[in-house]
Amino acid sequence: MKNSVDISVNFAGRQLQNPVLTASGTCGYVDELSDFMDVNCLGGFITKSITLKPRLGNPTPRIVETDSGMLNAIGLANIGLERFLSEKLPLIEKLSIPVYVNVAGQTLDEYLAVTEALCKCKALAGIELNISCPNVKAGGITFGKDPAQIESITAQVKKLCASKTLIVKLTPTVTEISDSARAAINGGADALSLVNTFTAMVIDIERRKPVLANRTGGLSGPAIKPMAVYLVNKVYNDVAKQAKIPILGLGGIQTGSDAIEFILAGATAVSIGTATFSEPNCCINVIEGIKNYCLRHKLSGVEQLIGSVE
Amino acid sequence: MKNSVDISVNFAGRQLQNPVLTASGTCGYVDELSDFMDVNCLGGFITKSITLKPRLGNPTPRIVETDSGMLNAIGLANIGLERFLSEKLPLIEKLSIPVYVNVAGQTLDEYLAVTEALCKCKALAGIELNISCPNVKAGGITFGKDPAQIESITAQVKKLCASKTLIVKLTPTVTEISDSARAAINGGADALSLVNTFTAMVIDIERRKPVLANRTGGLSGPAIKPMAVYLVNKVYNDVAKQAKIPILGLGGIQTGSDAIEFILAGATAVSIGTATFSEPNCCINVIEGIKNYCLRHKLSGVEQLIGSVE
Amino acid sequence: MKHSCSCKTKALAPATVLSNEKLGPRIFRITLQLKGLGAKAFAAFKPGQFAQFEVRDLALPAKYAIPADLKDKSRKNNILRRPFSFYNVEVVEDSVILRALYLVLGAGTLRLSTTTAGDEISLVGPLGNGFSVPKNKKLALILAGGMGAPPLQHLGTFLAEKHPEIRVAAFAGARSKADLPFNLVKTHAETELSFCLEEFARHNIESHVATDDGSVGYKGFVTDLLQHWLTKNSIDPAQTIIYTCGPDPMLASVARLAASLNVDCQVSTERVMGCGFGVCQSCAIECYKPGTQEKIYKLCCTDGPVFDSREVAWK
Amino acid sequence: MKHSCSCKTKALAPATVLSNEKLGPRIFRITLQLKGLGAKAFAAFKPGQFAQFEVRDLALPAKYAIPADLKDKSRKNNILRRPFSFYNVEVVEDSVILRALYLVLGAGTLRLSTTTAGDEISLVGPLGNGFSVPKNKKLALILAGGMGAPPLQHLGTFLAEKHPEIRVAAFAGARSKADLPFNLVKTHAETELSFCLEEFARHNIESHVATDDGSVGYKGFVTDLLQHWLTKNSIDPAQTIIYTCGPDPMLASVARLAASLNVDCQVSTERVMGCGFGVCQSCAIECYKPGTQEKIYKLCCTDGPVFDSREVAWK
Ligand SMILES: Cc1cc2nc3c(=O)[nH]c(=O)nc-3n(C[C@H](O)[C@H](O)[C@H](O)COP(=O)(O)OP(=O)(O)OC[C@H]3O[C@@H](n4cnc5c(N)ncnc54)[C@H](O)[C@@H]3O)c2cc1C
Ligand SMILES: Cc1cc2nc3c(=O)[nH]c(=O)nc-3n(C[C@H](O)[C@H](O)[C@H](O)COP(=O)(O)OP(=O)(O)OC[C@H]3O[C@@H](n4cnc5c(N)ncnc54)[C@H](O)[C@@H]3O)c2cc1C
Ligand SMILES: Cc1cc2nc3c(=O)[nH]c(=O)nc-3n(C[C@H](O)[C@H](O)[C@H](O)COP(=O)(O)O)c2cc1C
Ligand SMILES: Cc1cc2nc3c(=O)[nH]c(=O)nc-3n(C[C@H](O)[C@H](O)[C@H](O)COP(=O)(O)O)c2cc1C
Ligand code: FES
Ligand code: FES
Repeated sequence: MKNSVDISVNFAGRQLQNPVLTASGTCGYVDELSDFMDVNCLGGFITKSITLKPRLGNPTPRIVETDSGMLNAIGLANIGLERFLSEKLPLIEKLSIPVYVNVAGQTLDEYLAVTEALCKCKALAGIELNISCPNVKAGGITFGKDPAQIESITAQVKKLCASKTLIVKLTPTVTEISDSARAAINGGADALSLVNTFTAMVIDIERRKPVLANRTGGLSGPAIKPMAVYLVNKVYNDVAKQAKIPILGLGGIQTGSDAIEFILAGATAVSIGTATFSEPNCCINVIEGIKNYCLRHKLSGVEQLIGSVE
Repeated sequence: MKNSVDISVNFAGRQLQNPVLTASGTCGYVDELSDFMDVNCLGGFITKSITLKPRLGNPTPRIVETDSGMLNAIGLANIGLERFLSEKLPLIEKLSIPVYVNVAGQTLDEYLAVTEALCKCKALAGIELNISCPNVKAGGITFGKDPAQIESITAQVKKLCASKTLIVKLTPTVTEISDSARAAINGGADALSLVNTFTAMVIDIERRKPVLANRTGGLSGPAIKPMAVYLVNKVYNDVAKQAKIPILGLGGIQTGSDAIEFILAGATAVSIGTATFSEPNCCINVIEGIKNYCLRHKLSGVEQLIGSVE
Repeated sequence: MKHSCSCKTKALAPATVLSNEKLGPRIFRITLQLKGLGAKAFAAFKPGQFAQFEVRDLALPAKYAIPADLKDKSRKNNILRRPFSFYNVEVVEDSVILRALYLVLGAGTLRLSTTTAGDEISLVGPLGNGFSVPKNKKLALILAGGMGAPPLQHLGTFLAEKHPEIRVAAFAGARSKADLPFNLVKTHAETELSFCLEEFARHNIESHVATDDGSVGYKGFVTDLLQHWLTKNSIDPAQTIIYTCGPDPMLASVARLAASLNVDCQVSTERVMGCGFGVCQSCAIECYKPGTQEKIYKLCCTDGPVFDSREVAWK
Repeated sequence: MKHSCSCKTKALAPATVLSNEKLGPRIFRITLQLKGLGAKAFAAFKPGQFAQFEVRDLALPAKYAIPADLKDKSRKNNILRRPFSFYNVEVVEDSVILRALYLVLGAGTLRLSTTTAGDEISLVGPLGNGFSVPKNKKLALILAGGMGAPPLQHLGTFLAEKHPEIRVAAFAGARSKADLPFNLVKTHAETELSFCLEEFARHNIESHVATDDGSVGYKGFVTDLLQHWLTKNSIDPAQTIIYTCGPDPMLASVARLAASLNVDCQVSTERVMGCGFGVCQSCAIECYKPGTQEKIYKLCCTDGPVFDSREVAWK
């Protein structure tokens, strides 16, 4: 048996050395996990959401564990555009892998302002448009539930970052996700990222109050994986395959097998979120797992697997 | 400490001795679980879905376990109206608790025909309208995703069962569940049951095929509980509280604490589904758990808890 | 599909692990003890019945001890029980001792494999119908494929003890020697079939072994071994019955053989089970509506797991 | 919030359980051994740092052994790690021995409680900043509340060994005698404070006990006990430092006392932690922006768990 295989993939025109990226909000801005893994071994890096001004985020508790999952209501706590550019960008410039900055905002203008500033940075491969965060009062998911708004915000953002990859991150909590996907593609998205978290709630029955200070939060982790796989497969079959728009699949991925499941369902690349919390080198293990699968199945690479579930 | 407490609830005009019912499709037609529990101790019984003609259901595999959950694509396998009336109704007549028959169909006419026949049966307390089954080609969920259709089918069914409780079972996979709830209430629903399963998929990566013969299935079990609690709370606050329409809450309930969580979120009663598979007397344990909670918190009953999360 | 018996024949009860030994790279033998209500219900356990084991709260092996091909599978948090047969069920005073053999295949059986003496496992059972012994049979031919062995070993003991009028011959097949969940004993016969199985020999039941790779016994399928045996032994079809358990393709070929011999045949089947007691409809098995070619689904867990081989609509 | 160090100071490593003993109804002591890379990283473990324990793959206790109030909580399948401090960290040849005390509160600690010698637990650490020893201190006052004890015991040993110039006095408080995670030793002094703690006495550190219900030692809060002690002992505020760990309300009252005494104070805090290494933002702790009254969030896991008591915006 050979013991190496090329698992690079073409993701929206850029060759990634492997299909494994970090998920926004779970792996920091750039080097927070470098004690546990060499970030340059990843397929790419997606940063925590950046907003125009720094955001403190929601009061605590901000997370609660659930059965095979967790809720978070971090509320987009982040250092803001300015500090990102001054403190983080220099570190990003030193990396050899593509970095995509996740962009969030409360108003259209905020999205545009952040995008405009980021698109001037040579070191960035693109942006991931977060119109699906369930944990903020304004903005976020409110843009992401209505296809007309998805198309409009995507188009306006794309105008400002024509030279960069624009990934649009969709919320799964809609009646027809393919409508959201179509809208993003019509608006000019170069790739789709799905899924963000599912809105959910845990109640502390002793105090008769929601556990999270924000009342509700977004469910992530292995619990959501089968729903995420379904949604990726649906969007792939309904829209993405024909439009030749790659999907970044995520939701509960812990192992190489999980990543292969998303790829078979239609994802060109995958992101690792919650699993990083318990296994900070999870991305590396997933990359190894994908390689082993390819070797075991005598595949020359992963691209032939994309969307190939019968 | 007292050691008994009255946990009866008024559910759509009928007093249930306790707020714990079986969930459709997980506890048989009536007495299948009697080796493990005395069905007469339940708050009520909800049967497997009944269709006009017997249905064989989908090919196998029909289920697959997931992280803290499972997918099912049973496909409404059932003995059909005629055998239900001849074989099961006599057993139901011997029960002392209210029995609700879950009704499914592929066409509006089928729903109406089954409802009409059932509503002639004195022994039945009502019907639960299943317009949210994700595992059949026609009917089921297709009625349940569009508020206009929900209202129309509810209204037509209600006309035929004016004297019985009509529970409408909603699907969680919509953008705005409160619109579904409002539509059902406008159509004349006496109660809402939420949630049915979430559409999902598991892929066998060795065979590169979906595990389920039906490709996709419905996710149930503890994995979905935080989403179900959220949806119950949302519908309670947005619609049901003001309309004074009780909610039957379900999705991943395993313990008395889980049931209390749903009640605090706004459910008047709860159903136990998947948990019965691993713990066939789960309903009884949940009833005990609710009683213990009330005793420990020195409550005179559970009704004061309904929707009382802050 | 009748569920009208209201007497309590099944129990949900804790069992104590008496021992859990590793027999082969992935084969374990577990011995459990039931007391109280559990013992009461399982005292009536029939060969071919099964129990549902709760595995969710058990530990996984340490990471280094998990075989590479099961590492990813082991990450699943289980909620459903797992069905297992027993190769021996013994009433000892007021307790019942259950003995099972199991193969480690995924998260559930990995969890089971870490239990040690004194641990508690929740069981639901006895479940399913079990084998039956029709009147006027004089010869029982037992065909075990791979991990289909346990219920048939139980049946062999049962027949030897309760039906001395029936002559029994057992045939066990597996991929290779290591996969054979029996103790091999060398016989004096100097043929290629010079091994028998201690578990059957103990009850004076003749036994024969086949392996796909010929690593022990007859090289080939267990059905071929039976046909080989039939060339040397004459049978009266009406007084003969075949009992079999194993992978579906083997069951189908045994069913065909039984049909060609015009011999009754009971097959013990396996399906993925959500509940084990007839409420989830997950374990459907395609059958013929009695006397017709019309296909219907029966439930492996309550209508089976044992079916008349003519009932099943083989693929 | 600086994360620019690229040297590897943290490890994700398996630890072997050497022992896991039940000390009280819900208190356990666990001893772990790390080798290889894990030992290398943890050899530099400082008092006040912590580690994240993986609990997801461990067994729950048998159902009958789970306390009634934890039964429902125990049904949760965990995925996140659980943070714990150590009361003792020892380098023994090429291995590191870690000793922790923990309280059984939910599914995660129930799972931890079933481990036995030889089991493997995955750790991530060392995490957090740990206590620091400012220059020119001559007196350290240690105030431990309930399960806040372990890191302070570790600190006491550390000060005794590495800072002989600093006099240490320890004060431990708990709800009642049973909740006190220390070994009580009777002293000769015939006062109401006639008990001291073996763990500190061993290092010639004076120690005092307070319980809310007076079941042992001083009846009242540990802060009151300290004030009582201050009436008999004079201190030089500039050369004194208070170290404390315990429930938030206690930390707040210690912080107030320290402020009133004009004494430096380091508080070790606890927050629900998703990761433990700065990427999930779950462990936010309200602080003042240095030199202002403006509130900002710091991270308990990387900026803390130890903070200068003046930094924290107490509720
Ligand atoms: C009535 C009955 C009796 C059984 N008796 C025994 C026995 O005595 N000894 C024994 O080792 N096993 C027996 N089995 C099979 C046993 O239940 C499965 O091996 C076990 O459930 C696997 O669990 P897991 O979590 O380790 O693997 P999973 O992760 O659930 O599955 C691992 C692999 O095994 C396959 N598998 C899972 N469940 C079944 C099943 N029910 N039938 C066939 N394949 C399955 C899956 O498709 C998958 O490929 C029996 C099954 C039934 C239905
Ligand atoms: C830096 C740090 C060091 C710690 N050191 C120790 C120690 O040495 N010994 C020890 O017994 N415990 C320690 N803890 C607390 C310990 O992590 C929790 O008790 C444990 O996570 C509970 O897990 P569980 O699954 O059993 O309970 P869960 O079901 O998660 O929670 C049970 C109850 O405990 C509360 N709880 C959960 N996590 C925390 C937390 N982090 N802080 C406070 N309350 C919590 C919950 O709100 C709930 O009421 C420490 C916590 C931190 C942050
Ligand atoms: C603690 C936490 C914080 C997150 N923050 C963000 C964020 O800032 N922006 C974003 O687009 N998604 C955010 N997400 C969502 C993840 O990127 C991902 O879409 C989701 O968690 C599902 O993947 P997982 O199951 O692998 O975690 C966050 C998730 C978690 C758990
Ligand atoms: C195997 C299985 C079969 C089901 N069949 C039906 C059905 O026939 N009709 C229906 O309305 N819901 C059906 N459901 C959905 C349940 O009633 C319930 O809404 C869902 O499983 C969520 O609850 P749970 O997590 O407690 O199982 C079925 C669920 C399962 C797991
Ligand atoms: S396993 Fe549930 S019906 Fe057979
Ligand atoms: S615990 Fe994740 S940032 Fe602190």
